[in-house]
Amino acid sequence: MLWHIVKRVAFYALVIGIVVISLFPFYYAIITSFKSGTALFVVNYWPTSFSLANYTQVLTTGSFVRNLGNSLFIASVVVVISLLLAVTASFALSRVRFRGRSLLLFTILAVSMFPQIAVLSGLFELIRFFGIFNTPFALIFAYMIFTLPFTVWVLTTFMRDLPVEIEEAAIVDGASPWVIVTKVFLPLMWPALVTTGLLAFIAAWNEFLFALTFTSSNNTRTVPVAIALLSGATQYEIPWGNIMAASVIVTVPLVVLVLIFQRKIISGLTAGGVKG
Amino acid sequence: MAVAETIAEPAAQAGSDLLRQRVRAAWIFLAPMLIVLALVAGWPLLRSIYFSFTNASLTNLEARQWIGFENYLSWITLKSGKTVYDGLLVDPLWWKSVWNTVRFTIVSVTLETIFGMMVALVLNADFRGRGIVRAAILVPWAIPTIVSAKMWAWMLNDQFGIINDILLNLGLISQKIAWTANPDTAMLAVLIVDIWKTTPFMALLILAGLQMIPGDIYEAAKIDGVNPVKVFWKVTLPLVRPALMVAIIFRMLDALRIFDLIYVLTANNAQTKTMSVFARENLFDFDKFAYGSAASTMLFLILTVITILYIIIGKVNFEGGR
Amino acid sequence: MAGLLLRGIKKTYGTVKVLHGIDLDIKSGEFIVFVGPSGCGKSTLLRLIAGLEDITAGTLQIDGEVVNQLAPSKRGIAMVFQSYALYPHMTVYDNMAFGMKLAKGHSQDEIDKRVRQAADVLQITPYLDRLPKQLSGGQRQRVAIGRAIVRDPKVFLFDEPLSNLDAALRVQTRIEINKLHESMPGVTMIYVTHDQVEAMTLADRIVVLNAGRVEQVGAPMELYHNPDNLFVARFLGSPSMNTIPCVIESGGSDPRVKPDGCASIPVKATIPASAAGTKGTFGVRPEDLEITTGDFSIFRGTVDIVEQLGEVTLIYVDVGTTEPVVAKIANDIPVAKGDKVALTTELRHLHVFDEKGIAYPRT
Amino acid sequence: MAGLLLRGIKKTYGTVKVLHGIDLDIKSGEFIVFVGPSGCGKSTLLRLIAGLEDITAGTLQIDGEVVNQLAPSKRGIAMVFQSYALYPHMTVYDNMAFGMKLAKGHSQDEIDKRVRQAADVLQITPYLDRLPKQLSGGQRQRVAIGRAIVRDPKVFLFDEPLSNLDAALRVQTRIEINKLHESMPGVTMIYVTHDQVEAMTLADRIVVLNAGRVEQVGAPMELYHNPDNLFVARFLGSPSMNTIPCVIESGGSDPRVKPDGCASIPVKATIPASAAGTKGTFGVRPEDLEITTGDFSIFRGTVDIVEQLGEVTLIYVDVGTTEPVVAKIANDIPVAKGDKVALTTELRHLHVFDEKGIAYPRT
Amino acid sequence: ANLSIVSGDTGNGLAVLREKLDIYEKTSGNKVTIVPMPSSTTDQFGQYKLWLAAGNSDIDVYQTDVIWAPQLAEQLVDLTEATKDVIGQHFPSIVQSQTVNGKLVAMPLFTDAPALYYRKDLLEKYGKTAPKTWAELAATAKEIQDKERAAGAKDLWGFVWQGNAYEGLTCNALEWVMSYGGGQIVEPDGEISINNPQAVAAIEEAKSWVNTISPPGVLAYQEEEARGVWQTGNAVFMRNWPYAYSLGEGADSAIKGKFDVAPLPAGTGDKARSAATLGGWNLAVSKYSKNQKEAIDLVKFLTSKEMQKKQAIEASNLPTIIDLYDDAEIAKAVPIIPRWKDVFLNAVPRPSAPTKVKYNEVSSNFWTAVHNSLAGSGTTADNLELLEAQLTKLKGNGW
Ligand SMILES: Nc1ncnc2c1ncn2[C@@H]1O[C@H](COP(=O)(O)OP(=O)(O)OP(=O)(O)O)[C@@H](O)[C@H]1O
Ligand SMILES: Nc1ncnc2c1ncn2[C@@H]1O[C@H](COP(=O)(O)OP(=O)(O)OP(=O)(O)O)[C@@H](O)[C@H]1O
Ligand SMILES: [Mg+2]
Ligand SMILES: [Mg+2]
Repeated sequence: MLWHIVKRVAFYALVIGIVVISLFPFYYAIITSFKSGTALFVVNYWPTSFSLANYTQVLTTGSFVRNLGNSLFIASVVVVISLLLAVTASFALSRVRFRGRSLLLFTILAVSMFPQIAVLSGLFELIRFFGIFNTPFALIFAYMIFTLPFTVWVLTTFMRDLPVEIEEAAIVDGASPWVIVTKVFLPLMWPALVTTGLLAFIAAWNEFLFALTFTSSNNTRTVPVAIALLSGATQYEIPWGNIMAASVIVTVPLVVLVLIFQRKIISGLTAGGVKG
Repeated sequence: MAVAETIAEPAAQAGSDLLRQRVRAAWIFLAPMLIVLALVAGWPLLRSIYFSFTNASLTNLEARQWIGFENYLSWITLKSGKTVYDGLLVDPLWWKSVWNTVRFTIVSVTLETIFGMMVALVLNADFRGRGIVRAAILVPWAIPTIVSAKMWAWMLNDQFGIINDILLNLGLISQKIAWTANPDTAMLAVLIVDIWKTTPFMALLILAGLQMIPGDIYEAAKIDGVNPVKVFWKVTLPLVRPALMVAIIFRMLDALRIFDLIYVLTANNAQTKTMSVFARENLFDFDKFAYGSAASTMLFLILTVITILYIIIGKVNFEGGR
Repeated sequence: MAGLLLRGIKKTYGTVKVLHGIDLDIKSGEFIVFVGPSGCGKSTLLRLIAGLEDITAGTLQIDGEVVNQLAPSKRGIAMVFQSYALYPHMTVYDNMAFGMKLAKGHSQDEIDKRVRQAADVLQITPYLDRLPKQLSGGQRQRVAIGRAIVRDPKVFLFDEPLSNLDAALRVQTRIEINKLHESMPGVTMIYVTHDQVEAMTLADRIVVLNAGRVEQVGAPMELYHNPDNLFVARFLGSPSMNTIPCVIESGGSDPRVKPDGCASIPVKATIPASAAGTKGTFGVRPEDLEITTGDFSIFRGTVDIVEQLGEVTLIYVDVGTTEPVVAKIANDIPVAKGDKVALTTELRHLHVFDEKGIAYPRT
Repeated sequence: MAGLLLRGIKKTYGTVKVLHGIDLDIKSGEFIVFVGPSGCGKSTLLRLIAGLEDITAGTLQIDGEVVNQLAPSKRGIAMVFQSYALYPHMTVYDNMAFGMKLAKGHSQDEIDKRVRQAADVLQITPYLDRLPKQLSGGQRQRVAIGRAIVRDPKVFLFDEPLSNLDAALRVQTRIEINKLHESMPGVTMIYVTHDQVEAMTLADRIVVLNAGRVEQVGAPMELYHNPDNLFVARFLGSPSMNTIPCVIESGGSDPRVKPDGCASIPVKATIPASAAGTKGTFGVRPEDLEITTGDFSIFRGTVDIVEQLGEVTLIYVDVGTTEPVVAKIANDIPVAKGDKVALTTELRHLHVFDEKGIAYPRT
Repeated sequence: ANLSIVSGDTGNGLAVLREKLDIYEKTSGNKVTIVPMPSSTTDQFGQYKLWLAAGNSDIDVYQTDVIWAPQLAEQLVDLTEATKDVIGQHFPSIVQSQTVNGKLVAMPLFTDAPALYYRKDLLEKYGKTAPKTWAELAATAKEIQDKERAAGAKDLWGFVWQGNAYEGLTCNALEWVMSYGGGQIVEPDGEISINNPQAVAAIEEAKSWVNTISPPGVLAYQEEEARGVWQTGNAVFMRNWPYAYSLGEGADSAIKGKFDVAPLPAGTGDKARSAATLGGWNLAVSKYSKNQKEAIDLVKFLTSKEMQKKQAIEASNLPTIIDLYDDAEIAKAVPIIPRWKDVFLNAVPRPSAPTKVKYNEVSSNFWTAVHNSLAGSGTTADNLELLEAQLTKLKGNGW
């Protein structure tokens, strides 16, 4: 009996450990974001001051709000486009037998492991060529390199598991592949769409390297870049308070989304077995 | 999935209207995606590879010349008869960054697997508040890398960092440690952050594998009177192996190309310079665009080779046993 | 009003041959049931007819027209799937109307009329606005049938439509399908099952498939009483027919066989005299055996197992062959394990098969 | 040598009460079968006995010892699971030896001997080096049983061990389990199934469960012939017993009932005189009905459906009640749809139940 | 025309830039937008190179670091002709640093040089004066640190500087080496001079500070970390740029009014002197600009005397026009500027001019070698020898 209790206590200690380690840095960012000035350089475990100064500063000076809007716009469009392209593609990949399907799938998997560095310069040329440099479309285009393979992969896995009979019933009913995709499968796939969409959204929202390279003005930048570029009154000053406030602002929507959709995210992540 | 598909499907030669229509539709459906992927990934990659065989410089891209493998390896024989080698393949800095990357990958993936397994086992157990824990571990994963790097840089700061404060208070260290600066701890700092950030992902993948193990096998083991530790080693581990292998390969590929975390956290530390950082440094910071392209190409090559080796050696089945 | 004609239908998946040349004539309005063990190709054949798979070789005619190349929706068929295959996101009404809406050329009114009519027939009118997940299994299966009816097909295809239902519902739905068939006299029905009871009760003719070949085609009772070969004989009936290796003692006018371990028995079958001395198989159904105390008996042995099923009792009698002989006897006859019993039957119930398992015709 | 004693066993999951107090005495060496509809708590009860779930209330004794708190491995039980639950990565040999190897205190030789012995009994010796996935369903199930045998348990628990097998294999394995039981006379077996045939053929005693309560316990034929209540009467037998609402006309020495739509019938049951005028249910099994041309008949009506099953024929007769009456008749009796028939039976086959569904004892 | 100017300037600096641009917009009728950049100069540089390489015409005017001129020269417009009327007002050394092969690549905007910050109050308390040599600094720092710690200021350190492996360490180390008379890594004529005993001594001296008067973490410090320690009152000395001055005088500063600045100490040896690395920013016009004429105009406007004065007063930026150091208004508003003249006189440029496009790699090799030495991985002598070999290889047939 005693052993039983010890085991329980140890288990819950482990659980608490996991939760604390997971959340502490974010918690610490939050309490730091409420501090300002020299108070920043003093270590505190509990909130000591509650000043919104950092937040008002981040939101009112510079174009942080605009950057938030950019991120939202870019990530949303990326999600919509990759889902659109991926839904039809994954239908072809999961439902139609044709020569070269395995090769295609392998290629798509290979693309998802491309080092971004390796394509940076080539992409840059291309973006200049299309004349979309320093517009949201440059990022929307560039982000396809990681969202598209991922969404295609996950949706293919998901679609492969949809019952074949439903499709056959539709075929007997005289539905064309397009009708099958749009009228029959799409409504069945919304859980998968929500999940992959969300994961793609997070990936696009968090991206840094492309965002830094392919935008050149404050008004077109996304928030991760904006945070990296947040600076103090002079070249050398690192405004930790503002950075933490901005970080919290950027992260909170994600955390909320993640909390709302956690079940779906987990199933989506695991379905694809691919990083988002 | 189709990686393991062996029997070739018959060609649609004598195909019915239905089959022909479907194959045609399939290609139409695939076309937009393929075009986008070719543009966004295929073409730039080819460009990178092409540049690696030239002497292109960022200040004057147009004036490039084809120089073959010189960026990779070249040699001149001195009058004295001594041969001097040059190029990426004999660049100690490159090999140092390869070694850094490999070291980072091995340690981080190993630890993430172990911790991920622990977390997954916890999450697989039935207990009150499991939902909260599951949500909590998703938080590190959702935070942008930039943000987490900044957060940890702040926490690992030697003077104002809370980590040193905690360790001092606990009496684990007697003096504040400069985590990101000290060559001995820089890699450790990167590892800490990376493990913190990606263990959840690993845990979720493993959790999925765990949940595919039928529960009655555990019950059979219980009736056999096998103690839980043995059950883990003899039953659970062999059975999650396929899921684990897939999770590990994905993490490995990710770790091998790590960039932004190191770039933000320990930007110029020679002890943590990885292949991606090396490539970027040469591409943009130094005037060695072609050389950097060669490094990118090598990185791509190394990833490919490792993946193929891993798939062959580990007999990874991407279909998850289907 | 659609007859089907199958000539030399073959199907290959990659290198796996699944169907080896099926010939069948199905008359308009017939109820045909495909039975056979799992994996024998029943579903494959049905799907070839539906057009869901390509025919590798051979021709398929519906109503005199070769349809090998025709899209499923153009073949005048409707299909009911084992898993119902209802569109989960559409109401019952929409599920039923979907095909007609896609077909174009049907007015809203016409569609509505047809859907409501089918719903009436199947008594699912109250559920028209529900989603499939709000229905029970039996109701779902009726919707699936309704969807098929709305298509007004010439040929109705069913692939194990009842196997997801529980026992009671299965009986009930089976009866409904029977009635449906009667109410649509011109419509041909092709039905796949591995349940013999369904096959026996529904079919006008049963097609017994085995490993991609047709073993026998015929009316249910015909197959039951006069199986063409060992496979059919063993396949139909539960428990299976007792089959014992035997030697054909004589043919011609006084055919006799000697089953292993038993005495020689006269049989009522046309066995050529030339077959005398060859090996064969001797069969008798458990329900045709009875315990006798008389002189004449076919088997003698020790009761090994007694299984009381309530209405009847099964006894497994060890007669010296590798497998015990099973007999189904009335359960008021007292037998116990270890009893020595003698089993007999009327000679007309005996079956004899040649070395290759082909039945000698009974007289 | 293990008897089991269950006293007031209750099980609650959160707020869901699954078992409401089960009392059972199981004698050492008995073969007990739990049957009941899906979700009635059969598996739960079995798992409580195994120790895989905690008992919410009540006591469980094995061999006179209270084992509520004992770990499964200490209870002297072995369990065979529906899905076999073999360790997929271990060979058959290792699967069977695993428990013993880890239990310590067994020498290598001893383990080897026990495993080979069990394998011999089950005829799986040739497969000892294979992995489970290289075996057929039936072979897997035998390995699972072998693993249980190796444990040398006092109590064998089976949870629907045959439901993943196909019909033929099921019959065969059922017979093997029967033999196994006979070969291990001191070992108690508890077997869960929802298949009546299994229950009838295997059990020494059947426990019929319904919604977490025991409906009746008894020998198979006892339950079949003298069901305590409507539930048991309807649950056993296929097709189910015909049950028709009736009015008890009189009790006492001349008990009579009047089923809806029929004439009054004398019955052989002990009905108290006071019950006269109350409602009840009248039951008769399909196999007890026969077509009569005589004067006396129980039901008269039109044949609605005829189903020929080969050995017998089912007829569904519309007698004016909501559900047709089913009769199982010999298949040489010519009946066709639309025929008017009269059905009769011997009076001793009639069942009468009171308003609450409790059977009036038959005389 | 619509112009855009890209600047890594931040906060106040950016605000002042905007004000100046507003004036320009009014007078010229052109519109100018600012494109801010990350404050990390390495990030900026990589970005600019990429943009210029791709012929980005979206940016007309770049704000460039002093060391970039040789590397970007090809893609920037020659300003010699356009500025010949005003160029004489600027410090010739700065103009020289921006001239590549006779082409004036960028116009000086403001200059920068670090100084030694010291705690007036503590030095007074222990009767010390601002140190003139590194040895003196070490001794003073040690004494005050030990005594103050004994008195309860547990977190106090003697000296904080920038030891992280980055461009800042190149600046710091260049100062040490210079102050010991150890040359400037690569001499103006292209000769690699770093492997010499004085340089070894200088770096050894710095190494001796770590963990005695400087926190071990100093090896991860950039400007801000050092300022953080300093401004919370936890350091006696600090090496930093002028920006720390006004922040240290800020309202929430723990050391407001308690500190002062002095030129960096000298080393020992023959050619010992005080040295401060020359920093500062310039403006250049992109070759790909569609409005080159207006852009040049803008550059001239922003680097003009009036604007530099405004900038000096409002952003404490050190002017590049010599006259302004004697300007009374500036002296009144920002008293430290005239005082920085001393510091500035000791300024040394980094070897960007001789090493041209390879400067970044030279610098990276240098700071890596120094960092390794400071962190104790390899001896200083070995590291410098290795560095010499690396640089020789890099140099090849010539820079
Ligand atoms: N797409 C396919 N590729 C390869 N082989 C297939 C495919 N579909 C079916 N088969 C094979 O064809 C054979 C016949 O399959 P089919 O589904 O027709 O059997 P069935 O008679 O319907 O069996 P069941 O009663 O189990 O449904 C099987 O051996 C099966 O493995
Ligand atoms: N872990 C659980 N939590 C909550 N309810 C449960 C749990 N396990 C079983 N139940 C409920 O207990 C009831 C009995 O379940 P049990 O598995 O014993 O049924 P069963 O008789 O074995 O049915 P079946 O024939 O379908 O196997 C069911 O209603 C089921 O929903
Ligand atoms: Mg089938
Ligand atoms: Mg169960």
